[in-house]
Amino acid sequence: MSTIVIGLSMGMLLFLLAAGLTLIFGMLRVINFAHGSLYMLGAYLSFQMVNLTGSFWVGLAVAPMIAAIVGALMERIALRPVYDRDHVYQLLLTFGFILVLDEAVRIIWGLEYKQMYPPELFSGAIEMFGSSVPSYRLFIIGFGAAISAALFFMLDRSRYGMIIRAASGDPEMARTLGINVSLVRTGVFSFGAGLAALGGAAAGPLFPIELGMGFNIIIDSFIVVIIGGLGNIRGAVMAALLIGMTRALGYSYAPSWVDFLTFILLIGTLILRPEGLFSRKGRTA
Amino acid sequence: MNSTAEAKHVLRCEDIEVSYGAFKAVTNVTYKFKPGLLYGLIGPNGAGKTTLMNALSGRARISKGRVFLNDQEITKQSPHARTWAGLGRSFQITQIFAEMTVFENLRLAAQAHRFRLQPFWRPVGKFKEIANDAEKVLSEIGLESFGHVNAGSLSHGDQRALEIGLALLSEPKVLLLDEPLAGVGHDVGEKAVELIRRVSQGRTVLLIEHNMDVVMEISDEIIVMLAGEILASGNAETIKQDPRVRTAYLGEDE
Amino acid sequence: MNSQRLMALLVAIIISAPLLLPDGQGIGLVNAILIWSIFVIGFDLVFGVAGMLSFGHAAFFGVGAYTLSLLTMRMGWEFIPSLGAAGVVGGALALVFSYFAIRVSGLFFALLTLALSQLIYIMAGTKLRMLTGGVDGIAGVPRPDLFGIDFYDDGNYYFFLLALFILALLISGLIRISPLGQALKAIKSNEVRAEQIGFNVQRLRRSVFTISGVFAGVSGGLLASLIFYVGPQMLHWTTSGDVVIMVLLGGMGTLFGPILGVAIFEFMREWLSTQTSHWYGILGLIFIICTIGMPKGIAGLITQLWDRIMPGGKS
Amino acid sequence: MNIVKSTILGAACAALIGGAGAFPAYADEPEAFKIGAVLPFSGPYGIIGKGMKQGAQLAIEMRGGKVLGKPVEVTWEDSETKPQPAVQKATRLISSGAQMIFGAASSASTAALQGITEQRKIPLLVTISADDKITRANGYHYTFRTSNTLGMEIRMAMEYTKAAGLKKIYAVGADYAVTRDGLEAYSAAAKEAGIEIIGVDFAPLGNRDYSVIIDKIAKTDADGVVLIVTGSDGVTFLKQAGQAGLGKTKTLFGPVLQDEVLAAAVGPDAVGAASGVRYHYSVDNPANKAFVEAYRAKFNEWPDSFAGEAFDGMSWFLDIVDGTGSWDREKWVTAFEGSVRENSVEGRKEMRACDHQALQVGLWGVVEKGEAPYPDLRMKITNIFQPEALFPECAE
Repeated sequence: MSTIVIGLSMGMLLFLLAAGLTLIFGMLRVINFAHGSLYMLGAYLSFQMVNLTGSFWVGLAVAPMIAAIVGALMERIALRPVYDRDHVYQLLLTFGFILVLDEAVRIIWGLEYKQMYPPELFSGAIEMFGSSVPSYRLFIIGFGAAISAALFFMLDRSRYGMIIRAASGDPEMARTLGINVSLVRTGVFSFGAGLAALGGAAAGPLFPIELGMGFNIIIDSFIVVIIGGLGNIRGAVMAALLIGMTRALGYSYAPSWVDFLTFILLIGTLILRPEGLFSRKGRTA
Repeated sequence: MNSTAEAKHVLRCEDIEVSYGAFKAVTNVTYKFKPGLLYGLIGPNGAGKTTLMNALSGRARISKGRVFLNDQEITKQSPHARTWAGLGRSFQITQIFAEMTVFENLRLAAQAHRFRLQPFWRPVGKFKEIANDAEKVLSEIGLESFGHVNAGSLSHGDQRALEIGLALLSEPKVLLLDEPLAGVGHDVGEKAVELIRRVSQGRTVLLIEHNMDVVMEISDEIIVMLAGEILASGNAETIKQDPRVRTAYLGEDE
Repeated sequence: MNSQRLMALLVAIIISAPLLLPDGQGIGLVNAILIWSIFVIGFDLVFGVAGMLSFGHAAFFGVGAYTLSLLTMRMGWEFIPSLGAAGVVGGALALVFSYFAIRVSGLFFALLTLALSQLIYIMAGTKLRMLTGGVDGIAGVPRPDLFGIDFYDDGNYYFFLLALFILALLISGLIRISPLGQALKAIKSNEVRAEQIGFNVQRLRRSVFTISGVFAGVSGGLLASLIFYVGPQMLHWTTSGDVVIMVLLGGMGTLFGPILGVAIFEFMREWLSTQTSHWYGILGLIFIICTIGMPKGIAGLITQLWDRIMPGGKS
Repeated sequence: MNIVKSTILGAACAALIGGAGAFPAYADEPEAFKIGAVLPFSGPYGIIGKGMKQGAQLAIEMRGGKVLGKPVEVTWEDSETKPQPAVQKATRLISSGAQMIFGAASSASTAALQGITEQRKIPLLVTISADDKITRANGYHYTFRTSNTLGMEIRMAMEYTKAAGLKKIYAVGADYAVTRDGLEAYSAAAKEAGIEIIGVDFAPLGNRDYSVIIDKIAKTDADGVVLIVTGSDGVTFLKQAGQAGLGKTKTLFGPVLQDEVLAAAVGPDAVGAASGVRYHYSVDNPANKAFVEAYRAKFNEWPDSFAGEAFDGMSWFLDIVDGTGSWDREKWVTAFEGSVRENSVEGRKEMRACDHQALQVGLWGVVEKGEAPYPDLRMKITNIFQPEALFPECAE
């Protein structure tokens, strides 16, 4: 049972990582390789906020905002001029972002590892199903669920969601309807960057904050996004939970095969249902 | 050896159906195409004309039924295999190699037809036979003077002519033309009609066209589709008289 | 085509640098450039000519390196047959990949090849460690032993690599202008039309993917012998990323552009890194600026400059 | 379509130019003692490169910046923690006259460097990479390692297990060859000592989440957990173990689990974790005191183990070179073999001739809270194991 709780928390963490990536893809058709670097930036920023204010919550709130500004700048300065070109160029640009962001973090915070702790409220462990589950894990589950609910609400129910869907579905049409498509693009990229940083801030107390932390996480996020279906938030939640559970069960029975299992799941998905396991649309030519 | 069969029907559809999920874009289509005739395919938008053409050329998956080309079943074959079997087509939205010259476009079609495995040990220019094929078609479609022009910079009408030329190079027995006159100006249109007439000599042509005057004028037989099914077929006079066609058209259009 | 010639000249100057400079300076750098060039020459057939963005070529590169290392070190094979085998194995793996990956196109193709090559990376690092030496790799990969020449001397090895490089360049140049190359360009230009005029698109894609796998395998084997070492790092997705960057930087779809891309990338790595420890960030900035400002890479820039200097000298 | 022609043209051009060029012989009268340092300065391993550079710099400075009467010139190159750049840069350093190569950090890069240094007959000084294969009997003639091997660290872990009276051990390793071998050796020794291994898990290298494994371990009656993981993997484990309270019931230890850099990344949850220590500034001998003082004066921080090991190896090597009074590199190699350094910063070290591995004491410590001027979390050296228990006969 405790494995399931941990699996849930892994899944929710993965969702926080992947949500921004899938959102950006859905809107801009850009695979943002720099997502991992934004995640790392989020963790460092949040560390910095905690150091300045002593409050985990301030870090969790402020880090995504700063990262969102960085994201908006990235989109405005670099991505905008290349939208009408092949997707390859956007992808290459995000490669460049990785190098620049990593370097910026290195210059600002240096090479040393940084650390963060769970907030006072969630620092202990709770006895559950015969094992002690860190309460921060429970927080992650709740927080992830809340964020996903908020995202659903925003995308499905609110005016913003409609605008975003209109702008991504048919930019020309949206333009004639008076929607500022380029502003929407900046907004979505910036929001996605903020989500990445939110993931970083939330992950801070669980992992070492270091320069390489964005490097592996990007592959994890890709896996979730692909299995969930590119651009599909609902699918991303399901995929993140699926991967979280697979990993948790993998760790409890055959830890050395965990990565292997995840990749088999991924490749199977790409071969059998390239549009994603949790995509509702049928496959059309 | 199959000349007798060929004499009867060159293309045969047996109860074919194309569906996207629950939606049936084409259904219950059974039809036999005779060699050497020009068929006009008409019907209101969304009637399934292009889908039928896609099903015949292999771009849309046939969910039920069978298609035969010269008595050889092609239902499951991929588009290139159908081209090899003698089926050429043009598209509603012009599909050409825009950044290559007109001659290169045609030469590609020629080499696709000549070689099953594309040679890689000699420059393409050394293969004289494909250049000759391309030159021949170049003049057939009346673009002799545009051989070295980038295909993308041709006028719309010339692009449509080039598309027909590309299809011709595979020496098709059946040619599917999806609205070759759409968007073509009136004066150029006459040239295009002339081209269609010319290429239909000795082969079966299936033509989707919205201009009723043209269709009625050049078709040997007309097929009317509505809601994915064949509503009626026959020569121009029969179709004009058919009450079902009249209601369908008048109900749709006005 | 005059700018083509100018680029050929530039490439010639770069690869003959060790002969021009005193003390054979830069020979290590040029050797690496030659090897990576063989890789990108093949990769660009897939990426620049056929228009398939593959993020899986690190797998063929790395597998070629392991093949050469294992055959020479464990099986006692001669170098040349081992190098041939590296190409064959690289090509074979590419063929296997293509059966999975060519069913999907565009970004899915990129992601699927990425995933497949990461799987190979994980396998090499953990499960196949008996064969691959795991994360630490295998040190002591040999160089050829031919005609009594000491190829352990980088100056001599340079000529060996140069010969292979020119061979690769010729093969790739010929493929580009052969019917096969034209057919691939047609697929890139308009897949629907290419299929409809009778090209077997899947098979053509598979064959070019396989050919580029051979190039990658050979160059992987050569890199292992150049640095006397093979490790799973060569299989990592960032290696594939580097190659994409090199090709785009140089100019995709051109014969010499990608080679210039390699030269610049490797030169940056060598020179910029001695100037500042922040060189990675600077490299990133350069990439961003180049991508925005030079959509056709160095090759495009050269063509543009050439047309300006020599107006009317167009094709 | 002149591509083929252009190619031939280019090739001909290259050949022509090639024919005109020649290879002038390298003039062999060095103006300076050139050291080529290939260390990771970019990427996540940058911290190791930084410490090693500072340590080596100080070693050169403290001897007046001279060897064999000539100034020492070090060229610092970034290995990016990748073998290819490491080798490429070492090649260039050697061709521009480097007398020795210093580096690299990761065992993979070091192994790659060994190929080139053997080939060029240039001494390679290793002060951090721990893979046992780097120094093996009758292996690499030009490689010398003055720092620890993983093998000796695992033996230290075993010695510690016995000394701490732990009876039931759960083992967690990163999934790669060296750690698997290490854990095998540990298990064999445990069997002999009557210590029970009640569970073994290998997690992927660069593992992101240990919580399930931690939960599994918490439910066993193990009294100790041996962690054969390094760097950020160890940090991740200890952070997550701390949140689950694993350290309250079980002793967490490992051969290279913690140092002060890593402990700072874990935070208070690191307290109590025990680990092998490569070098420590608290080691009480005159050489170390002098070094620590000079280091703090120059860099205003405590030397980490990367700096200490680099300082020690570099000073030792340069002393040997100076002692030969010769520029003949073969003489240096011969002189280094079997040499004894009584006054190293870690005590007595002896360079074993058969495999070029320095025999030395093993330091073992535990993380505790520190007070100024020390870092918040510091290693307290608890055990010093003698070389006899740590190094097997030179026979592998």
